[in-house]
Amino acid sequence: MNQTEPLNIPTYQKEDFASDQTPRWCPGCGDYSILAQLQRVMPAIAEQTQTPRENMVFISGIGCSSRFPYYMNTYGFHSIHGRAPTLALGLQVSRPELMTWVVTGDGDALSIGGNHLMHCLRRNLNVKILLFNNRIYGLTKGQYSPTSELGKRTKSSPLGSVARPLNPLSIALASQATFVARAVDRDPKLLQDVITQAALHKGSAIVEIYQNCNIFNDGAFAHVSERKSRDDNTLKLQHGEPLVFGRQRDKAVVLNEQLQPRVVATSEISESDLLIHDTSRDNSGLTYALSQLQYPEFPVPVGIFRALKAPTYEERVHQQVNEAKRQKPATALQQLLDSGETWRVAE
Amino acid sequence: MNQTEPLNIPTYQKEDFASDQTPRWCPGCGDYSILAQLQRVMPAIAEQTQTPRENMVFISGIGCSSRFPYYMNTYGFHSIHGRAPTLALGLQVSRPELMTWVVTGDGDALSIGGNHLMHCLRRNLNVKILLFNNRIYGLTKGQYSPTSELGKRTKSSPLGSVARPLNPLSIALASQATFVARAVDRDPKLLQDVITQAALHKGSAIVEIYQNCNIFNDGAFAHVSERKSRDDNTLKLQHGEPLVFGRQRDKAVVLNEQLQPRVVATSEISESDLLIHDTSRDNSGLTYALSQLQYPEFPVPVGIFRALKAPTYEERVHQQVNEAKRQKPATALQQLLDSGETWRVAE
Amino acid sequence: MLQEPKDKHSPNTHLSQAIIRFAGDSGDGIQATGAMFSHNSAALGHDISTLPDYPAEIRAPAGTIAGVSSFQLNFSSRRIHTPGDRPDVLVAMNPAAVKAHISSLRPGGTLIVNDDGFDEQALKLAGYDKDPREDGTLDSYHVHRAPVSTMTVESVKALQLAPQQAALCKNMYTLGLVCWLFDRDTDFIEALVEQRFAQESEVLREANCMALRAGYNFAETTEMFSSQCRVETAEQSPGLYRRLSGNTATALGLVAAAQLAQRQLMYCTYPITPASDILHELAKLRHMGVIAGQTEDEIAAMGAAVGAAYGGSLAVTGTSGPGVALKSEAIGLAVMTELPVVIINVQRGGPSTGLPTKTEQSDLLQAMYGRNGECPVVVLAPDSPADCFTMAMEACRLAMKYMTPVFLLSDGYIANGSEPWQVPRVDQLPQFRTNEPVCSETQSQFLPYSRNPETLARPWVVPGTPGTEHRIGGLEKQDGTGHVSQDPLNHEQMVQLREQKIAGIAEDIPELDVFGSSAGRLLVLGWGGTGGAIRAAVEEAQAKGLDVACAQLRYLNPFPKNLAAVLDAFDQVLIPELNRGQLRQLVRAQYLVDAQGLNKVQGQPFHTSEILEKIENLCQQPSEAVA
Amino acid sequence: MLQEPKDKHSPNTHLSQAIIRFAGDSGDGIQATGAMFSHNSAALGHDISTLPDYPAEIRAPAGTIAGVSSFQLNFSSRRIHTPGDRPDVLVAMNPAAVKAHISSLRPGGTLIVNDDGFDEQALKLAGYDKDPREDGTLDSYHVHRAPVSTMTVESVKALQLAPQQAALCKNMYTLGLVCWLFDRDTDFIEALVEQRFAQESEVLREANCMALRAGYNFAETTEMFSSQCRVETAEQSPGLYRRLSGNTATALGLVAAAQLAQRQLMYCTYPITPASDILHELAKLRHMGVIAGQTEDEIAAMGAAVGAAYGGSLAVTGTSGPGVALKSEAIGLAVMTELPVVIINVQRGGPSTGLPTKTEQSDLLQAMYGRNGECPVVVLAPDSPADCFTMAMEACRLAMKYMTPVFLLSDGYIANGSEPWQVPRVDQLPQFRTNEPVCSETQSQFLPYSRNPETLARPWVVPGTPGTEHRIGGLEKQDGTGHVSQDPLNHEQMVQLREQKIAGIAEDIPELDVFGSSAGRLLVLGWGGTGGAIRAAVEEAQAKGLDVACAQLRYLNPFPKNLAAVLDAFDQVLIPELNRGQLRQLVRAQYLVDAQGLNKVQGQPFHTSEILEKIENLCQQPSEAVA
Ligand SMILES: Cc1ncc(C[n+]2csc(CCOP(=O)(O)OP(=O)(O)O)c2C)c(N)n1
Ligand SMILES: Cc1ncc(C[n+]2csc(CCOP(=O)(O)OP(=O)(O)O)c2C)c(N)n1
Ligand code: SF4
Ligand code: SF4
Ligand SMILES: [Mg+2]
Ligand SMILES: [Mg+2]
Repeated sequence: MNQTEPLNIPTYQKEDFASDQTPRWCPGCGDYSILAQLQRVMPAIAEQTQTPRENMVFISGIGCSSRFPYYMNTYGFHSIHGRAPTLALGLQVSRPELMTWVVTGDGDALSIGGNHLMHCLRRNLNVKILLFNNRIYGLTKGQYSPTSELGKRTKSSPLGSVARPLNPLSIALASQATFVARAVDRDPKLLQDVITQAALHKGSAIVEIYQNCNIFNDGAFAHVSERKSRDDNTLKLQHGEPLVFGRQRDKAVVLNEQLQPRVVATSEISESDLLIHDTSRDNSGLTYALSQLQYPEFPVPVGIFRALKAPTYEERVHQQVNEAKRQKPATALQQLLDSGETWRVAE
Repeated sequence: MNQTEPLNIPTYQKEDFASDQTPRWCPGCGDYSILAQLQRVMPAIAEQTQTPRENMVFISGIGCSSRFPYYMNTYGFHSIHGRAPTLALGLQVSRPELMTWVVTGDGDALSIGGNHLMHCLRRNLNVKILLFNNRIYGLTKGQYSPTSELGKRTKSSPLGSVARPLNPLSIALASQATFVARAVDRDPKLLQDVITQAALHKGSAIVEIYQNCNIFNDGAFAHVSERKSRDDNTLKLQHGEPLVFGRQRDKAVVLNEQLQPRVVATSEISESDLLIHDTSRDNSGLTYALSQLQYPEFPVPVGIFRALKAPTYEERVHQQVNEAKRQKPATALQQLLDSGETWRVAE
Repeated sequence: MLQEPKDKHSPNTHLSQAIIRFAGDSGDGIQATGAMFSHNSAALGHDISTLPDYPAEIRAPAGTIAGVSSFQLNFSSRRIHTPGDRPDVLVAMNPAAVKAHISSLRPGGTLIVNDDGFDEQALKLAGYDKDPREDGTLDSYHVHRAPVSTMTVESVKALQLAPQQAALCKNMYTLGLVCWLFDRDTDFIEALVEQRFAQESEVLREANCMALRAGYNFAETTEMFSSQCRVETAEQSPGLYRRLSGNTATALGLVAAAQLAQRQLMYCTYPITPASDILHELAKLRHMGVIAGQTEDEIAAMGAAVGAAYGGSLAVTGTSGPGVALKSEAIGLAVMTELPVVIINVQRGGPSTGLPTKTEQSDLLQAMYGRNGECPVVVLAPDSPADCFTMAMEACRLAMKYMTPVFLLSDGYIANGSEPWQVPRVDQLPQFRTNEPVCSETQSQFLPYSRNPETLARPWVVPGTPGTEHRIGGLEKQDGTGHVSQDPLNHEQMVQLREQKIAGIAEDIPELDVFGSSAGRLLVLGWGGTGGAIRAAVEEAQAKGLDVACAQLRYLNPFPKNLAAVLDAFDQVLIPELNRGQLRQLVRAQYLVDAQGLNKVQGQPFHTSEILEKIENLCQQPSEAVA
Repeated sequence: MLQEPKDKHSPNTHLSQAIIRFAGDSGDGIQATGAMFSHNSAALGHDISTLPDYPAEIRAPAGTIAGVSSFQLNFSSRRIHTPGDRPDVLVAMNPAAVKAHISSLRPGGTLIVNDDGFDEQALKLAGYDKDPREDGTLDSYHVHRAPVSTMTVESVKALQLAPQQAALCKNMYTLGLVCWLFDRDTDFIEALVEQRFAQESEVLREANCMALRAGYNFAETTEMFSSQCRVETAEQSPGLYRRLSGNTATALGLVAAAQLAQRQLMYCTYPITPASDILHELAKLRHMGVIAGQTEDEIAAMGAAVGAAYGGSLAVTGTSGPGVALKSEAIGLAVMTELPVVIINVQRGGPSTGLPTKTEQSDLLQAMYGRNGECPVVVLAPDSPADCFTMAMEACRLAMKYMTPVFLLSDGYIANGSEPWQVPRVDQLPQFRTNEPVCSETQSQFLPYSRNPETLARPWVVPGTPGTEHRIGGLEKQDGTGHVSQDPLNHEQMVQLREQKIAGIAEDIPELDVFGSSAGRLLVLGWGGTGGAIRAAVEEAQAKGLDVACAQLRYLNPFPKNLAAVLDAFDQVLIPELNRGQLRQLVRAQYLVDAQGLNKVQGQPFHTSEILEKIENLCQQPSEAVA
């Protein structure tokens, strides 16, 4: 089933990736923007990865975000709550030539589906995970999610939520994800760039996308999406560039002697003291430290945290199959049945 | 149900914590040693925490390790595979005066139960988790576990396992565990010390215990348990002490500005350059970096990684209850029933 | 225009009953409009029954059929049992609402349309090529057109609201029209508006009231309708009444049970439609010591419930079918450890994700058998919104008395529907007995699996009790000691004990009531939320002189002990269910009765007429001779 | 000493059948001993049936009853169906083994004990106050004592092994004794030892063979037994035979099905007793392109299977009851998306964790109903170890032809038990048809929910196919297009289509065979793993002249289409099951037949005698008049 011949990929337009279904999100929902950016970059992704549209599959769980596959004119599977990574596992291992995407929400991925996410990442299954984080349960109408802030008042926590929020990217790094990034629904350029890089990555790629739910959690990401404040509140990560931010690029994030992060004015330190961002670090210590930076004490890092080459799960599986075939030439079925504790009854 | 009066705790002996059931582990299994050490420190824990034996509960999942509660003469619940933290949640929230322990295995806690573990830790439920890591499935007779090394050959992976192992303590830190430690079955002193500190900790405490399964994975931890090599292969973490190790205490682990660790001879660096271990750091970046150290490149850190004060989940819940009661004097049941969309039909 | 159209257009027709349906876009405030009009009706002394219906999307695309939300109210001077089959009056805010609902409007019924909603775009979205107001489509109805949006904006002009905000009041304007139509003043609803906006801006409050009065006045002034009609008020026993939805009733029942049993209520759940509102209700009651919390998933919710029960709390978990699937392993654990947990399933359309906002009764066999091994549990099902209160209490009572998981099978229809409820006095609620150990049990050798000879329940001894430290778990237990046991005969005995414990509960529950004569030609046997429709159909059939009776099962496992006798007394048994025959399966297997099914799986409740038709059908067949 | 004890102690008694049970500590190598003796018996031309039984602990405390492991073999010159009820010969390596098993030894049977195992400590651990060899306990048996441990060590002295290692050979010494007893030489077993230790040290191989021969010689020399006996060989059709356990058979069946269907086999699972061996077997076959993998839990395993099926693989998942509970939500998804997945449940004792290493048939109703909504699936059950091969293939065939999940209900008894299997020739295996779309379906508007008019299956179009991009999921689908649909009538239609698709499979499966006359007084109806015991009992009853027949259901949903007629032809129906009456439930509900149950829930298979007794019982009751 493996496609070995070079494919003749048609030249796609954005429209080729829009299905005939009308999106059913609330007017103003951040999901629209994400859909639009994704459709916009798909032609380039198809071309660069030489993946025809029919080899693209979007698998989702349940949630507003998980309706996503219906709007993509590719193969799509709207599965059950939290389990999209498990379907992706079965699909991708049996069909490594496909480009499998998982679309999920903060509840879907981190509450009911947290374990599958963790195991998907540690396996380095070749799958691109788009986690729409709106810090709320949209579809079930406004309960707190695992990324809701401590003290968040929602329908199910009228006096405030009592659990500390999970940090999706810290969990992803601890799970050894090989590609880790963050984007924002309202920043189309960043979104396009990050999604494209995720698509080009071979292995588990997770992109946390801050997504505004204007019905149940409006403005949750205003600090990073409002034009006037966003440059001061975000730290754009770029490989090989220093960790500098601010509208005037006048602030930097550095680590002190105890390796604790702090913000300093660039004017106060010498250029050589700046931390240079490196997405290819094997050891995840520093990248993890970056993922821990929290607004308002720190700017919110966005962009690509990590992009590391490593064999994928399905590669390892199929290498084993091939190696086994080489070492032990394929047993014919008859031979297999005839083995074991046998004896012959003569005529 | 809350016990407010000072209790009059009896003085217990080790034997008071042994139930009438004979342990059914294989002869030579590391679980015996863990049981023995735990029973040994229980009298002191009871005294120091003023917890009578009847307030102690051991909850486990399924696995060899999960048979543990049967051998403790306390309350015990041998639940189902991977779910012990969920039972602990219900129990501890409804009965905060209890001291709840979770005993679990690497498969139980990290494979089927990974999500519950993560959420338990992020909630900071006041529960002490003992994770017996033997890097194998014992009870089901020898399949690879989520902590088995890449390439591990087992019954279910005759050609070697193809997934990278999870690092339990990195996951725990990313989940914001407030107490994180590692101990070894064959090091009774360390085990006693770590277990005692975990018991005294208020909040989620997780202790990874390297445990030898002499039937299916014998010698998995020989490097840290063999007398002759263990000092060279382990890094004993002590709050306020430098990260120095080796039989001659002649080696140190240091991190560069990029948070990349390396091993140096103590003779090569000045004392002030030594990293001092601090279990109380709020920011988990450095601690995470320590948790990533892997043998043989690095020594295996053992002891207490982190011990942080933070409100527990059940404290937050009950504070909310109390606060709500203060703000809105308890509604009598009748009053509650009588509220809402009501009208009266006259006689 | 209404059900007893003696003189259709004369002023002040008096009716015994009317059915009205509001329909419009999800954003049109349809649910709120319906709720206020219902409350008003109830307060006026009508019996009421309501049926909200809305799309699965949070906010489906405006103007489309998929986006239509509706609310139906049946109000009457008699005791009614359902929201009614076909409305007498339909209020439609846009073409999509007309398209989606016109076919259910009773021929000759009244249609009120918002003319402003009918621009070309809207017609296209609704899939109309031609304007239905003009092409004869609506000829068989009394159509009343009003430029609702324009007039609403006009009516609140004085307040200088943004046009969009002003337009939001159009549902109140419509409500004003409807108030006039049914000859009731707007005072009560104005008071509701006051309450509702008490926390919010005064301007909004004012705007809503102004729109309401404007609508009323418009109807009055323009003689838009040729007549008013008045529904008679019902005779109700005196006392305090409350309009109660099934989910709220369930929440209140749990709180009541906890207080009566003097146990802490722990509600452990994970949000899911249509069960989440139970969580929302309970979450408001922290000040009463109720702990209602959200876990990471349904498995955790069930695990936490088991842990809470183990700790001595009244442990409850609530979900819908897919969540039950996830809970099933831990429910088995609760059976084995014999701990009291109430599991609420607010059933919705299945299988899989199915139709999340629609009703169905297709999880009965899942409740009975959806676990590995012989794993019996108690199964109850309330038969109306208010009955959820009673049966939630009953579920708690049985769970704690018998130390067993209990399923409470609600459904989307009764969970979201509402009816008037005479609020009970707390001191008249039943007393609770829980299975605390008698003193002797805690002495000498404590046996966690010793049994109360009457109930077969084991003692509920909780951590924290000195001297009774013991271990339990999911492996088979030795009778008495509770130790792990692989002994073959012990296993068989324990399997039988668990079975007998549940079966024995038949002695502790009410016998099944038959409505109608206790023997005869046809028994209509229902369960749970179909109670109203069945009762209404049987009443009508009886009125027509048919020999039919009905009985509604609220106890599904065990069955009431007189069920065999009840079934025996009738020539034929009909079992209407919103599934493919699940109760029928159980009844046939247990009683070898050739029960027939009336099965509807459309995500919608039964219409009275559907059941009536089937009854007529069966009663017309030549009856077999009976001894 | 054996079943036909004409002349008990004369040399060379000829028997048609013998039952032997080996019992000892989990560490005594009992399972290996039994396996080798079984293979030897089969190779000698006997029909065989085996029953391994071991504790849930990896290595339960040595010397205790809980730690006793046993292996029973029935070998015969006739076609046999079970491992036999009561052994003729019991080999007991220690007092605990005597204690645990003596009561099942046939009175007058032969007991071989290892005298060295009887020290005071061992007696105490087994709970003996007095030595049973001396207090008359064993008077009704022929007891043969041998200092097995000492003599084993003695026999391998030449090899200078460590004493502990030497002692490990004691099972081979015992096997030598037994070989002599049954008059067979040790060559075959020596060859097995060679194979087994081929990879390991030569010394070990040598030691085992020496101990084996020493035991044989000891029996020969000492006249330990007063006579030998020889079991006649069976007549078997010529060909290659293989001793096959149920789990291995299942694994082979899956591999065969994948090859015949030309699909990649993806086995997605999470380890659980007693299903894990299927994984272990399949994991060995990477070189055949089989992908067998362990996921993080059963939910993931089921999800991965759905994903693999979606991708076009033959997707299979295997587990036991608690795992099925976890899979149930995703099974519902497979039903809604109509994807082919085979779900294997190797049933064990329940509920909850229950008795993990013991057998039971108590997950039938879970397979039928353990999901939310109306969620029908195919349910099959092999009736013997070797039949697992056939039914595993059949499960795959039906799944792929009808695009549906299929349950295969194996159980611990047949999964671990073994029997001889005449190895089929691959070219004679049935051909497979899978539901690939016909060409026209991929053209113009592709309809993922269009249906094959004969099978009602939808096309299996997989990602990677150009031009048929489409979306599926767990929400209700519109007929044909597969779009999300909330339309009430569509929902009803889809529920019915899914039901009809499964029901229609009745046309595609064999009719039920009746063993015995096709009408009469009593039909014994069984399903799955009880096949052997039922058949054996009915053969015995028929031999006694009783009017009884039997039929074993291997298709549980849908039932074979002649089942109604079969039931109808008998006055009485008896359904023996290792549960509390689950098939009975289904049969009663569907056919309104007053079937009686014979129910055993002891974690153990039926004894032939238990079924026979019940048959005799029922046949003695006055028979009712039949038309
Ligand atoms: C087993 C199960 N439990 C619960 C639900 C109900 N449910 C659907 S989506 C959802 C959470 C949605 O939140 P999130 O994943 O953040 O997605 P969003 O809607 O915010 O995009 C829940 C609880 C379900 N469908 N299935
Ligand atoms: C739902 C479920 N799935 C699978 C099993 C089988 N099972 C029991 S223990 C276990 C894994 C044990 O490994 P671990 O947690 O590492 O414990 P250990 O035996 O090594 O101490 C498994 C797979 C089960 N009991 N329940
Ligand atoms: S509820 Fe929130 S997340 Fe869902 S569609 Fe509406 S705005 Fe978007
Ligand atoms: S199998 Fe391993 S972990 Fe389990 S009891 Fe034996 S030695 Fe211990
Ligand atoms: Mg969300
Ligand atoms: Mg383990």
